[in-house]
Amino acid sequence: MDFSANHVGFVIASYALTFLCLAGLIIATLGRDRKLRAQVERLDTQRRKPR
Amino acid sequence: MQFLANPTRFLRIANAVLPYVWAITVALFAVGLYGALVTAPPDYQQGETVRIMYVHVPAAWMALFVYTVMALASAVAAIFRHPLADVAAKTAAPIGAVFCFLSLATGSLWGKPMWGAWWVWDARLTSMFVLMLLYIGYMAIWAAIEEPHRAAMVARVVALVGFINIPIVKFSVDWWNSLHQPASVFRMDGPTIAGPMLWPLLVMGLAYTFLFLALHLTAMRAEIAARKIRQIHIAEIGER
Amino acid sequence: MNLILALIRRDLTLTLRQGGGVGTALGFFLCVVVLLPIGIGPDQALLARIAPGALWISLLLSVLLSADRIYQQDYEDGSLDIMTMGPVPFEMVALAKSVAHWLSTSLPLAIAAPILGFLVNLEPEAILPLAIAMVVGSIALSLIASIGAAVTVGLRRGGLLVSILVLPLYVPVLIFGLSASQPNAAPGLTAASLLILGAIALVSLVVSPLASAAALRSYLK
Amino acid sequence: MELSAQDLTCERGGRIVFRSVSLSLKPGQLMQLTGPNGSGKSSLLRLIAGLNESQTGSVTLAGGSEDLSIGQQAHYVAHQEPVKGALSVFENLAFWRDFLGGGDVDEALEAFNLSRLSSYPAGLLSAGQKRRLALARLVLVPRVLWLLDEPTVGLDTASLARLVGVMAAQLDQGGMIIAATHVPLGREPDVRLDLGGAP
Repeated sequence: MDFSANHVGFVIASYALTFLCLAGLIIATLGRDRKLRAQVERLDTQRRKPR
Repeated sequence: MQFLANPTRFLRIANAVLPYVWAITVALFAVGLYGALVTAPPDYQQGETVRIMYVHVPAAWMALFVYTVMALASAVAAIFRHPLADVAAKTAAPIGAVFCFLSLATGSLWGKPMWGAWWVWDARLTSMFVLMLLYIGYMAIWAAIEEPHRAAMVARVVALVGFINIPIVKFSVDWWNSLHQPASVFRMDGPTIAGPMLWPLLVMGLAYTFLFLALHLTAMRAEIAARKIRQIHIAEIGER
Repeated sequence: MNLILALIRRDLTLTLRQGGGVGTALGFFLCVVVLLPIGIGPDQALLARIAPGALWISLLLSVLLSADRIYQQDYEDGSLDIMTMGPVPFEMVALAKSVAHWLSTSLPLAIAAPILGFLVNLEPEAILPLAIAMVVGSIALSLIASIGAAVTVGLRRGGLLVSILVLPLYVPVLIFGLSASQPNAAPGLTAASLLILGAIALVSLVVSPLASAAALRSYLK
Repeated sequence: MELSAQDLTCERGGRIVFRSVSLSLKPGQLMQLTGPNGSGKSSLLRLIAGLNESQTGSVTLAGGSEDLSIGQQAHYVAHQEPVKGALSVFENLAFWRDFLGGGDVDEALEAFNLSRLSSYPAGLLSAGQKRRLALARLVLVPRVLWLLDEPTVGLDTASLARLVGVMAAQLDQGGMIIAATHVPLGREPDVRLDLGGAP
């Protein structure tokens, strides 16, 4: 990849934007998954122990 | 189809498979990016900007692929009354929408050096734009209807109707485009490509597909947990 | 005063939590924007010429069609009845709900529209004047939409009727909004149109609560 | 302090619902409003609450505060439940506290045994629970006059007992209640008004 070619800024921008969007999506998905499963864990243990 | 029906079996499989899927995704991306940025030669016409193709084309493929997955899941949900299929369709939509947005954004970034404008109503970009609206409509239906069961039934119809319309929109936009613009000299996926330029594209396509698989399984796991929480809340409220 | 803030805050949380309020208005706006080049053709020069007008009309329609959300829900579940029995005149309730609709729908759109202008090839230097004019205009748009929503709140299929009632009132907003967003018009023209647009907004700030409250009371009878 | 109305007439959709109705209610008194469906019970309550106007006669709250209308000194609980599903039980009442001016949400929730549900989205509540949430508004903001339209609908025995208790407290503190209902309210009404007879 020759970084001095013209319009190379657009290539970098495309890859940067792709990285940002995909990273954001991964973090959001994993975050929601961890949060909700932890909540289910907490609710299950809460309900199983005798009130 | 009954095999995947109950969530617990699905969760067991998902938990087992996910680490490997993530590993494959990372490996594919490494190879793909290396191929796209290093080994692939610059295009004699467009120079380095052709490398945008390696993030644009897979995103476009995935935008269409994910909507197909949503339509299939909705069909399965409608025919076999599969609650898990609805979950699959609902969780796939945001991921598909991000791929669709990426294909539009990278398409625009690719178009600027080529056409001098950030956005041109080229046939491919216009169809992709309409697909984006289909995604927004589908997600809006889920957001608008509170009760999950009714929302699921309505969303199935929206996904299937949307899916039937994709080829119709594609055909009419291509016809409309040829009406207004002479066949655009510039083809979005580059002149017929082969060899060192082609394999990185296929690898990147695979990488995107595995990324979708990993994200989709994770998102479904989260949605199953969310629904379980809602049930627990309803049960707790019902007790008094 | 904190009663008004409480009402605005509640309406905003309701819009955000329920049905992605801003998302649907933005989705509608994008739909209108995509129809234009398909109808008119993708010719860049032509699109550039009509861009400000097209964006204004898209904004106007988006605000109009999200208007029935202002009172519909509170009318159906009886909240409006109780709101007439609050310590503050009912006109203030109507004003608070219009402000909530403005903040949740019209303002975000008025800011997003110029940014999305590149879809219809809006020249970069036209973005700022258009944004300023749209923000001022959106106040009038929301307040007038509130009248339309109040007048049709009890009707079964009020949607179409609200358009016929409200669109004529939008004509002055569109005319002065457009002339306020021309970047290279005669120097005095843009400023003057912006002032008149502001005046329209102020007039509707007074008229809208009165008219909306009166219309709503008649439906509560 | 006395609520009095003379010669009220209510017309709805061209039909005379009731004519020349008069009533008077003193602090600490419970009025029971009865009559067949469509005899204008709701219309009368809405008329007193200021939502409706009478063609003839007038309604006055002698001794009430001068600058507030009757509606601003009254609670009106109708068939619909002004409960927003997307907000939590607590948020629903907190809004009414801010809007109607003050009051303790937890105490109101406790009065109708809803404290345990305070953080749940109201959309998950059953009809009976939503009913209790609507009634909790009575305890939340103290107002002299209560206008209740079929308050016992959807309540189980435990909740009914709570409602009767809350009403008794209101009457003991010199409040006035008009209840349109056929269900006994735990005490003999001081005043009865039957709209059945009206043409």
